[in-house]
Order: sequence, then structure tokens, then C-alpha cells
Amino acid sequence: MSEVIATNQTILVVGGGISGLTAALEAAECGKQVILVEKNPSVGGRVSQLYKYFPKLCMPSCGLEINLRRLKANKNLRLLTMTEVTHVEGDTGNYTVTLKTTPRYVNENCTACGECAKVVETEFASEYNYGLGKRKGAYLNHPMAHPQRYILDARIIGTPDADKAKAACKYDAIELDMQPAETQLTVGAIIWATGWKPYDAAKIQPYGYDRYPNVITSVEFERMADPFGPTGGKLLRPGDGKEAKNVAFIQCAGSRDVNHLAHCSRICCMATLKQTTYLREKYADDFKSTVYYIDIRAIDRIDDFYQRVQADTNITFTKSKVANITQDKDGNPVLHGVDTEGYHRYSNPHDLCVLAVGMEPSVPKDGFPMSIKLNPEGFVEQDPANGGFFAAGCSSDALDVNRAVQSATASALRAIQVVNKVAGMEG
Amino acid sequence: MSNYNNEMVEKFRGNFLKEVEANVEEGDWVKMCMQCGVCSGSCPLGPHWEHPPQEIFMLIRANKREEVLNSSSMWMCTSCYNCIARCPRGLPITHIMHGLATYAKRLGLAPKQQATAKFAQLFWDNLVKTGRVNELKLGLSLYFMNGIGEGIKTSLKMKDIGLGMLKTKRMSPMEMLGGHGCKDAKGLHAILKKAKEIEEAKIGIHGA
Amino acid sequence: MADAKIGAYICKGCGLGERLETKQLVTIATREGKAGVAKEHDFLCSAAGVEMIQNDINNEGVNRVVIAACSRRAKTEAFAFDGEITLSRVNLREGVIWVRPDTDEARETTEEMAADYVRMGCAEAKYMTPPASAQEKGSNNHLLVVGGGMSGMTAAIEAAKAGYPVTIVEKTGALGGAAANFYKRIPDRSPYAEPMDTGIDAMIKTIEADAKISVKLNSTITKTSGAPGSFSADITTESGATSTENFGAIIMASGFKSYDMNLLPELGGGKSPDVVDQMGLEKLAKAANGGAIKRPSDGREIKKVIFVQCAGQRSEKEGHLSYCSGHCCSTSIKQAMYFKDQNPDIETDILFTDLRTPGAPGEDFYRSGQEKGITFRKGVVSDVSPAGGSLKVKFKDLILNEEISDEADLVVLATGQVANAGVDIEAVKQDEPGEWKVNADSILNMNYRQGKDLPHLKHGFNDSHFICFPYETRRTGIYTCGPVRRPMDIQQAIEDATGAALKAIQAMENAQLGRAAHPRSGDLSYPSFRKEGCTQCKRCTVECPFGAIDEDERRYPVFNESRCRRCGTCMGACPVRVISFENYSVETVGQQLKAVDMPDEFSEKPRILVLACENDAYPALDMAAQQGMQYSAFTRVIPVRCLGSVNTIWITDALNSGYDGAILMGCQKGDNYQCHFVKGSELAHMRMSKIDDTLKTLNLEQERVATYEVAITDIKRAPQLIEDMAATIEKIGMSPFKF
Amino acid sequence: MAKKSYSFYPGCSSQKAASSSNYQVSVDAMCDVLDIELNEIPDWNCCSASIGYAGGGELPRLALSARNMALSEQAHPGQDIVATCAACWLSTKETQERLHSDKDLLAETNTALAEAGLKLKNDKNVRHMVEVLIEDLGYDELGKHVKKPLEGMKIAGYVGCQTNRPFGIAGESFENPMYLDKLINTMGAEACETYEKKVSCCGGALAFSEPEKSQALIKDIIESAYDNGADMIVTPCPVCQMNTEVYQDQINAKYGTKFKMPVVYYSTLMSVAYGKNGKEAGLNGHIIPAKQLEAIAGK
Repeated sequence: MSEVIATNQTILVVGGGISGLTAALEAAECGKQVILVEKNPSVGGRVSQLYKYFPKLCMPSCGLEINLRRLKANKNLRLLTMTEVTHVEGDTGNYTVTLKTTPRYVNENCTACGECAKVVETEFASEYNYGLGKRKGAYLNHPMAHPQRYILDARIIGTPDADKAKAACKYDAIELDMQPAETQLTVGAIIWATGWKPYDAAKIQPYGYDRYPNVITSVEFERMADPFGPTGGKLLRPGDGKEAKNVAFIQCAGSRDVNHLAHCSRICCMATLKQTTYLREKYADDFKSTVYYIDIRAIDRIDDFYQRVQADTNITFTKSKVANITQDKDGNPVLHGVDTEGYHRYSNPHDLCVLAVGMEPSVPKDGFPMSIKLNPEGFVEQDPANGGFFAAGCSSDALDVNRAVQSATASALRAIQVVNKVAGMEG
Repeated sequence: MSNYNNEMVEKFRGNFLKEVEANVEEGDWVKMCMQCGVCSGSCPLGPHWEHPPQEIFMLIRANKREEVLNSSSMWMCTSCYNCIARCPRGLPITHIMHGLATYAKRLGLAPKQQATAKFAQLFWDNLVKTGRVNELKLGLSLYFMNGIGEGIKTSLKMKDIGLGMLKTKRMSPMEMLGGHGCKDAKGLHAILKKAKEIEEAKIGIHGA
Repeated sequence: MADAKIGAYICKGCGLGERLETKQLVTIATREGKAGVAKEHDFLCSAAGVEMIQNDINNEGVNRVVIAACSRRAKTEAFAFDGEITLSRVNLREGVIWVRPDTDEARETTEEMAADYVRMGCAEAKYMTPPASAQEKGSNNHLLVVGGGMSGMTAAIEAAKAGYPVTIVEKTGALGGAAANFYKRIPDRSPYAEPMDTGIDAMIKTIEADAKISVKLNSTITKTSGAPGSFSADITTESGATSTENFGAIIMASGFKSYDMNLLPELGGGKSPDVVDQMGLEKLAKAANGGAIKRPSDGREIKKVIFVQCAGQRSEKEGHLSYCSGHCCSTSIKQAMYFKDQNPDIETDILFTDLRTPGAPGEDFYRSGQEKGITFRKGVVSDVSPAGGSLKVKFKDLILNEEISDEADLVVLATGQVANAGVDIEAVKQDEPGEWKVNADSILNMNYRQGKDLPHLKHGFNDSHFICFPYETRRTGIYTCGPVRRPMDIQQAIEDATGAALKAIQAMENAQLGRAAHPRSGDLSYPSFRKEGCTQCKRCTVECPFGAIDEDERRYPVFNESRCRRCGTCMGACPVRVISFENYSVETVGQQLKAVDMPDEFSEKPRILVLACENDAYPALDMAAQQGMQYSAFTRVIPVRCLGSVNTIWITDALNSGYDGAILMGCQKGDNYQCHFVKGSELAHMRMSKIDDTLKTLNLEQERVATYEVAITDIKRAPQLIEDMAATIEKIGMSPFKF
Repeated sequence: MAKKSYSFYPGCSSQKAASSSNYQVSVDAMCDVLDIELNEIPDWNCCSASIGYAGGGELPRLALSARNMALSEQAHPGQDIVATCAACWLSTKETQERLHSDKDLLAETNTALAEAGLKLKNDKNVRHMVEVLIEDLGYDELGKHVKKPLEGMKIAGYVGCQTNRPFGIAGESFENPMYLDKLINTMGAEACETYEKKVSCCGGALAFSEPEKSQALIKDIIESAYDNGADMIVTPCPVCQMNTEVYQDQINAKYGTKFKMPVVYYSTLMSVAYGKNGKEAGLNGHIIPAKQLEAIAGK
């Protein structure tokens, strides 16, 4: 890694998802010096794992392409992947930050020609596909991965696979002896955009995610719908590979539940509405879907989208928190509960059951590199006590993409206020 | 006790929720229900509930006093605790159901001939007598709780089980005479009497 | 400026060396491409390769760099050279060897493909000049904020905090806006349990104390002209006195009006003073100031309040709002708390269909409401009417599945927010140049050719069309925030206003450097136009998606570079081709397609021209190559900034010079358009529908020209479309227009 | 391992000639092997289970358990209270928690206890025997004592309700607790991993007042054991044991089934595996004899 230059007029952005990317780009395009660190091999975060956005049903990669172009073109912005913030000291306008970079085993020489992946044999569960399907031990997460540079899975280092990869590379891009590196930087402000992770569905015991193969999560379903996902865009039941044409969606899977996440994750209702449209996209009229919900939270102008989906006679909405799931002899998840609108009991078999899992902050309450004011749900509060540390996107609350980007843009200004003060630029 | 009922109607006129919060075990929680229905779907005897728990909570908030208190629903609770385990708002539903049932009984509004209501009373009386349950007497009193005729029938129906229990020494005729019990039954009775007084004073039952 | 000198650099890495006669390509670059310097390199993107090129720039006077290697989307940072140069990327990897089989049969056509691309790269280079950035750069960094409510005040305070001077123009006599009438606001801090102070007074104090912020009350904007960095605004007071001031950027925070509850007589709107909307209740609560809220009709104490959610909202009924205003559920909870906190015995029922309290704050606040004893009922209200001194509320309880008739002393209707977004420029006819007049309903009174206010998106709101780019305005340098953009509560408005302030600041910084705002961030090129030649057809002024081009009295276009987003729609529109950018013009593309070596009619080597949108179709083709997909070797792809920039002359030229087919690939059009230049794809489809005449006159088959909507995810489909065209040509035969 | 001592609350049904007296017998045998000392709470009283509510009300009910805890505090300071009966454990533990979280309630309870000269500090843990086995000894230790592995036996672990909810065993889930299966496997038998009625309700006390409704539940519990190829059911709860065993004939009569499924306690299982004879293991206390166990115990 070549020398990183930073001063207390530099803005550090932590997390390269859509919020972090946005915050970094907006600040850099205001002429500020920005360092963007991402712990994964490439930027893009969760949205790069989405097939479509609600309610427009447009492709996230479209916006990602624009942001990547902005990123490549901007000389004020320095991107450090596979890097995490381990420690922060100091105060507003003058932080000393410790960064830890884990080895990628592939250097800047990489041309993404893909020869290494051809020769490496070991395969691992694909993180990008939430464990559905496999990837090589030398890989690029997806066609738009940026930096467009391969990575060697640490687990093949020291195996013959690693040597094969090195031998296959014509450009000295592979460095098997790459070591973890620690760097210290001075920065003026920190934008924290570490985002969210899907709530662990196995903890929602009545739904048997850990027991029934045909109970999956919404993020897994999203990957399945993607033509370049693990199933080539087919909606297949993991249990037996059968096409899923009668799909149940369970809302608030982990959210709005004091036993799991006390908060409402905001996006799940919309995500489910979006995912019901995938069924129509794939099967035309040959499908059925039931959405089990407590309240459908299709906030503001997005409510149109809800009305559109409601008009689809193949889709039923049942106001009920599903009590539990059992599995019948055909491997169908059977959902048991009571429709609370007028008290009707049901025991409905479905081909597939999708749990609309909640948003949990990626970083646990005790995982912050400095002491930060959090709310009980673990999201960063906008509080003067946090000084020059500003949350962007889903580290501040459960937000949809649109609001996350707004939040990121706002946090960019807050950070700029700090470094401008440092630069004595006011007046 | 129906004068107790009148007093309560008088006292909480038109606000059943407040009445429940004041007089029913864990009644404070009723307002926290968000009508998800997970309790109703989780109940083993669910299909036998005229009004499932979540609906009962709504009825309470809708001031449907008689509809709730006259209902046999709460008496269907088997105390399996599924509802408590799954409720996303952490309501102690089992206890609220017990509380509502008890309250209905105190008001004299519980359904007449409600089997579980009767059995619960028999059980209590049985255990209070000596401080420990006398299963034989409890069993018999249970069979005969609906009168002699009924009792004979039930006993006959249950006789095989009875014999089985006898054979395996899990039941003994000796129990008819005294049987097990606490030595300090007197002290226990005093305790229970006091506890009853305190509780009834709290919820406005007097001269009981 | 120094003479143009082309340096062409051919990479041999990534298999290019093995698959292609790179020596040959060097020769082509020198002989045909007229490259002053032409070199091959084993590994061009390596430090050594890049240094080689930089040296030629520094020492050999190379100022038109042609990189024949991988796609322009790859190794972008490596090939970022210093110096006044232009850069052409010849895509030999993703564009040639990765989409062709490595076989002896394929070798010849693959070589030809590569050779053509090198010719094209040199041709482009020859006609490009390094962008010098706009001549007139606005350097004003003073922010104008229109609207002194919560959003406007926030934008002003935040911008000032970053060091920028701000002027707030507020049409009423005081700052504070709608929120000034609020008793309290929804909490923004955990435990999110109690209504909190609105903070309006504190903000007003801050503004009064801040030397950087000046406030003009009782004032409106009667004219807005200019561009980012050099806006000019007429600020007129009630008395009619007008002052003209200059600004660098504008934030429009004109807020909302509450939906008129008199339009809801079935819910008692206007039928009794005891039926109020949420704003009405705020006024009552503010007046009571913590004391008991009395009934408006007779001042009697209130024992029961019913809140009706979604009043005239989320409804398809004529005159109702079809959308949800987002904040009303939390607002009703807050307002019910006004009663509960003052006297817990007051009954407060909230009748809702979906309770919408999202996020951590929302759900906590909902629980807090329940703890305070607010009753929530899922129900649909059918009628509210005065009856015997109180109000009768009829509704269906959806849980108990029962028609209920209830009584209340006060009914609060949760009506929606209606954007205060000025005039709908789609609806009103624009004044002709020279006859421009102030419109009292307009917020900004822009003198733009395309209308006085910002375009509305949906339901009359000034929102952005894009999910990933909530601030992608269609009037560069002018940003909206707060409820004028989307229905929202105070917390969201504050966040939104802060974001808008940043974009405004960014617009001013960009303007000073002559830099484009995104999607072509940092682009220094700008449209120039030859006035002689112009026929005043007005297409450019009408079609510019960003209203960047005005007209003078004689109908000549007046370009406002800083408003321009460099999409080239004007260039595509111009029938006489007098509009161009330094590095992107009718020539830079036209000469590329002409540079192609055109085999004769009997060679059975057709040529297919593909003009692909640089943001979606071109990346899709790149990724297809990455995935190992293949398409016809007769394809010649040219990326374009936007399909809107495609001038029909390119197609005509292509057909005339013997191309057998032409494909245009742009983004999705229509209401749900994905084109980041709004109408580019739309316009292209329209223009191409007219190409049929040209085809007829040349008497060529219509199938030879096809226009498609291609998404960036059409990685399989994009190559297929090319294959389809190849098949079509097989069927209908070669073009006779080979020379 | 050193002897472990606990303050023991046996409960009514475990008494001599009571419905789960054989449970007590097997527990004694098991504890003997594991060197666990159970000190019976002197003069303990009934906990009123969960059905007592409608007779007693809240405070009297709490008072019952409070008395037992107070007596335990007097007689066995420093020793955890251990119960073998699910209902006893639940009522006592619930009381312990309620009085812990509600100081007023504790005060009122003590006012009542004072009538018999008792006082409750409420500073004890209330635990189920299974917790003791798993947490204080652990599966390894429990395995060490196996003399006669219960090979070739397929057993459905029926956890039921009250040993499982609302408290349950630490680290186990409400919906699919594994400890009973682990115990079964530890004894050398094979647990029916897919036994989905594991935590279904048998009707509890309502087996008396609502026999038809309850027996419908019981039927499913036994049926599923058969479907999963179980030779017998094992349970930690006297009410579960009683309900699932004694009504099988009535169920057969009503539903035309041919149930004859032995239902034993985990302690029965363990005693046999630990080499105790049939009598010590309380096998003679089963209406439906567990022949396979008898065979092993007989060896």
C-alpha cells in the first residue's frame, strides 16, 4: 500500500456501501480531501447485492456505475479496501485513527484478466450470495466489483492453489507473503457508514430457518432473483430445487419484537412488495403469494407502489404475525396463525417461505473504535457528544436507500463544517 | 358477590381498560398489545377460544366488558406459555388470562358450569385443606362435581385408569383417610387468609 | 495551444499480445491514424507503461493520448495523466478479444476489429481538444434560501456553519414556518418517549446572531436568472420595493400546505369547530401551553378525542391524496400525548389502517404512546357528524370486524401535506422571450426558457426521480428540501435540508472551477455553438433536460454553461450541427465511424455500428465480455454520453458510408425512465422514428436501424441484440452503399 | 466429583403413592449414582401449580411458594432450591422472579408470611433437576456413569411446556430444545431428532376439566412419536408423563388407534443406564411397561 497522506483537514469515511460512497464523493466533489475505508475487497455494500430497487424496480448497478465513475475520476478521494478502523483517539478536528489492512495477496498490478481464478480449484461459500452457491479461492465478487482487482481467499494461502495462482499471473500481481498492515492517520472528521446486516434468522425459532430448507431470508431471495445470482435468476427451493410458485412472505421477521430487534426496520415491507413483483416477472400469472404482516409500512409517495401490488389478485395480504412454521411431508413450509382481521385461523402450506429479516447495525454496541452515543437499538445518535464523528445511512437508523443517501449527504456537510473550521475558512 | 360487580361497574363506568389495569393480575400490560395475533395462533386449544387473547385485548380496549368476562375463552388456557414465549411485546399473556378468569369468577360473571373454573376451585380447596394435594379426593370430587349421576358415569369411564394407578402404586385408597399434609397447616391457613385479605382490599372486595 | 500530436499506445497484456498482431496495430496507428508517436508495451497499465506515456507527454509533445488496451472502465486511475491532453480509450480487451473466440477461423475478423478500433481511436483523438472549462465561471458563493421554515432555517444555519454567507427570503412576517405553530415535535433522541421542544426559537436566535445569515421577511422572489455561481434574484417586499442580488446557488424550501379538510365533509371537515386537522390541534395545544385543551365550540373540557388517520389520504377518491404523508401516525401519537400528559383520564383513540412508525424512533414512540394509555384501533372511519353537543364517529373496527358508533368531544383529522411547489411548468404555457412576466403563484419566477419553477415529479412534489441520487435536480444549482420535496416530519426535514445545503455548496464550488455536477462530475467540457449557421429552430432550448439554454429576443440560444450537465442532448438535437463540446462533438463520433475500413459488398463482411449509452449499455457489453459472452466480429461500438446526444447525421453518414446496420442502445424511457439525463433515450427513440424517411430515400430496409432500451443488467441481452442484427443482415443482405 | 447438596422441593405428586411417586424413586436412584444430595424442605406445601389461580388468586398463590422458599432459607441456607416437577419449579421460580421485580408484592407477601412467623429474603436460585444435571455436572460427567448403554433404543424426547417455557434451560430454544435428546444419546440410546411434537402441549391440568380437547392434543403427541419410529417417550414432567401415558386406552377407544407407547422419565432412563434395577428405577410404576428398559434393568 503506497503512502497515505492525511491531515486534520482530511475527512475519513468508514464503510464503502452506498452511504459511505455517497458521503465520500459528495465531500470530495466539494474539494475536500477524503479517505474512504472499506473492510471488504470491493465497495458497493449491500445495494450491490440487490437485484432491483423499490419502488422504481430499477437496477442498483446503474447508480453504482455512476458512483464508481465519480470515484475513479476524483483525485481528492483515496480508497482503502480490506481496511478497518481499530482505534480512534483525539477530538473534533484532530483525530488519530488506527487502520488495519488485511492482506489481499493481490497488488495494483492486477489487470483482472482472471487467469488466477481459472487455475485455483478450492471453492468457498459465496459471501456475496449470502452462502447460496460457491466461488473460487481466487475471485472477483461480481462483474462490477471495484477495485477491479482479484483477491485470494486467505484460506488458500499456503496451499498448492496459492502457488498455482501465482504461477498463472503474468503481471507479478500476486504477493503470497503480503502481511497485515497497521497505519496511523490524522483526520479532522469521521463519517461512520458501516451500515447494517441482516438479522440472524436462525434466532427466530418458531420459523425454523435452521430446520427447514425451504424457509429462507429476504436477502437470499433477492440473490435468487438476480439473473447473475446463484440460481441464474430462477426462484428455486433450496430443499429440492423445485420452482417456488406459491411464496409466503413473513414481515417483521426479527423486527418490532422485544425478543429480537425492538425497532421497525422500515425497508422490509417495501422489499417484500418489490419481491412479489419478481414472482410476476418470472411466472406471469402463474403464481400465488401471501404477505403476512402487522402493518404495511409503505411510507409517503411509495404508498402508490403498495396500492399497485394490492391490486394484483394473485397476491394476498393477511394481517397476522405467523405463530410458527412446520414442514409437511413434501417439504412445504406450513404457516400457522390467526388472521386478526375478524379472527380466522389458518394453516397454509407454501412452496417457499421468505422471512423479511430486519436490519441490525453491522457494528455491535461494543464494537466502536471510540466511545459513541448510541440509542438502545445500537444506532448512532446525532449528538454533540459525538464531536466530529457523524453517522451516515443505516448506522444512524434503519433507512431505505433514498434516505440513507440523504443522511450521507447531510453527514458530508457536517464533516465539512469541522474541517473548514480547522482550515479557518469561515468568513 | 354480584354487588361487587355492581360496585366495579359503578367505579369504572365505561372504562373497562382501567378496571382491568386496577383489578386484574398483570392487567397493566393489556394496552401494550399491537394486535399481531401471534398469541392466538400459538395457543394449543386455540380453536376452542371464542375470543383469542389478542382479540380479548382489543375487546377490553373497546369497553366490551360483558363480552370478555362472560366468555369461556380465558378458561381454555392450558398454561403452556407459548404466547408468552412468542409475544413481540413481551406481554405475560398466560397470567393475564388467568387474571381475567379469576376476576370474572370473583365478579360472578364466569360462565356457569365452566369445567375448568370448577376444577380450579376444587383443586384449590383440596390443597388448602392440608397444604398438599390429595389426588384421590381431588379426582373423585372432580368426577362428582356435576352431581352424583354424572359422577358415577365419569368414575366408571375412569376406573381403568384408577386401577392402573392403584396397580402401579401411584394411587392409594389410604389417601381417603387423611393422607399427606403439612404439619403446620394452621400457619399456612393463616398466611393464606392474610394474603387473601390484602389482595381483596386492593381490588375493592370487602366483607369477603 | 500546441499543435495536436497523437500518441498511440498498444498494450500486449491480458492476452492482447498473443491474440493480436500488435506490431500491425502500431503501423496502422502511424500510417492511417497519423499518430506522431506509436508504441506497443507488454503491460501498459504498469508503472513502467504509464511512465513511458507520461514521458512522451512531457518531452515529445504528445497531447492526444490514445490507449489501445482495456475498456475505458478499467484501469482508469492508472491512465490519469497530468497535462493538457485528451484521452481516447481503444477497447481491445473487453471490446475485441474477450468477445471473440480464440480460433484460427476467427483470427482474421478479430484482427480487423482491433485494427478498426485503433483507427477509430486515432480519428477521435484527431478531432478532440482538451476541455478548457467554461469561460464565464460564476464565482459567487452566497447561498439564497427561499423559505424561512424549519427546512430553510436549517439549510441556512448549516451552510453558514460551513463558512458560506446566506440570505433567507421568507414571504411571511416571521421565521419559523409551519413548525412555528407546533406546540411540540416528535422526539429525535432516545428514548423517543416524550414530545420535545420544536427548537424553533433557538434556531431563530442562532440566525439573528449569525453575521453570515441575513433575513428578508415579507419578501418573495420575483425573478431568478443566471446560473450556478452567478444567479441573480429580484427580491420584492410586500410594499413592492425590489432589490436585485447575486447568489451562487439556491435552496427552495417552500414547504407545504395542509390538505383542506373542508373537502372531507364525510369526516366532519368544516361541519363543526370540534373537528380539526393536525395543524389545527397544534394551534389549540400551543394556546393551552400545557394546560387543559378546551373544546373550540364551547370551551368545555375534553373527555374523549378520536384521531382519524389517513384522512383524505392513501385514497383513490376524486380530490383525495393518493399518497401517504408519512409523519401523520407519529404526529397523532404526539398529539394524543398532549392530552394524556395533561390528564391521563382523557380517552384518546387513534383509528388507523396501517400504523406507520418506522425505524427505531418510530417504534419506540409507538410503544411510549401505548404506555401512556393511548388506544389504537385498526378501523376505517365512514362518518363523523355533530350530534347533541358532541361528535358521532362511525367506523368499522377491522379487528373485531364490527361496525362501531362512538362519541367524542374532539375529532382530529390526519390530513396530508400538499407541496407548495409553485407553478407546474408542464401545465402552464411559458412566456415568450421578451414577454416574460412575473407569476404570483411561482416560487422562484425563473426566467428560464423552460419555465418559472422546478419541474414537479409526482403528486406535485419537487423530488428527485432517482433512488440513489435524491438531490439530482433538473435545474443545476437549485435544490429543494423539506416537505416541498416529499411529505415529511421535522426530523427528516432537518436531515434533508442539511443534505441540500451540501449540494448547493458543491454547486458553487463546481461553478468556480467550471466543473460539471454529476452524473458527469468533474467534466470540464462545455457546449459551444456557432451562431452563424444557427437557424433558431429552438430544438436545443426546448429539449435541454436541465433548462440550461435560454433564448434571446431573436430566438438564438443562450448557453448557460454552469447550468449544463454535459449530456449533449442539444448536440443531438441540432439539425445544422452547430453545437459541440471540445472533446465530444459531431466530428469526434462522425469521424470514428468513417474511419472504419469498409469491406466491399461482396466480402460478406458487414459492418454494424453500435452507439451505446456510456452508463448502461456500454458497461453491459463490457460485463458480457467479462462473462465470456461473444458477439459478431463485424460490430463497431462507440460509447456516447447519452442517447440524447446522438445526432441523426451519424446514422445517415453510417448508412451512406456502407454500414449494413446500426443499433442505438439507451436507458429505459417513459414515466419510469432510468436515463440520468431525463429524456435522452426518449428523444433518441423519437428522432430515430424519423430516420425511416432517410432509409426510404436511400431505399434501405427499415430493419437496418434499431433503437433499444438496454439496462446495465442486460448483460445477456445486449450481445444478443447485436447477434439479432447480424442475423437480420444475413437475411436482407449487405448494404449497396459500399464505396 | 464432590457431593452436591440442594434444598429439595419434591411436590405433591412425588409423594408416596402419588401419581409420580415412581419419578421420585428414579430420581433418588439417579442422584445416588451422581452423588447428589437432596435435602427435602421441611414441611413444604403445595405450589398450587398453574391451575390453582381461579381458586386462590394472585397473592395467596405467591404466598404458597413464598412459604416454601422461606422454609428453605431457614433450613438450607446457601443451597439452591431444586424441584423435579415442572409445575413446582415453574410456580416457585415465577414467585421468586415476581417478588424480586416487585418490592411491594414482596412486602405484602411477607406480611402474610408473618402470620406464621416466617420471613422471605428471596435470595435463592430456583432450579429444575435437569438444570442441575446439565449445568452443575454436564453431559460428560453424566456419561461417565453409564454402565448399561441403552443401545438400539429409539426414544422421543418430549420436553413439553413448563420445563421449557417461559424459563427453559439456559442456552436452549423454546421451539427446539436439544437437552433431552442429548441426555438420551448420552445414555446410549438414539433420540428422534425430528420429533416435532417435542414442545407441544398435552393439555396440562385441563386433561381433567377438558378431557376431549386435551386428549386430541395427546393423540398427536403420541402419534408423532410412532411416526418418528420411537420405542418410547421420555419426559422431564410429571403432568406430561401422566397425561401421555394414562389416557392411551381412552384415546384408542375414541380414535381407533392402537397406542401402547411407554412414557418414562429421564431419570428412569438414567437409573437403568446407570445399572439400577427395575424397582430402583421406578419401572414398576408404569401402567404401560417399558419392556426394553425392564429387559436391560433385569440383566
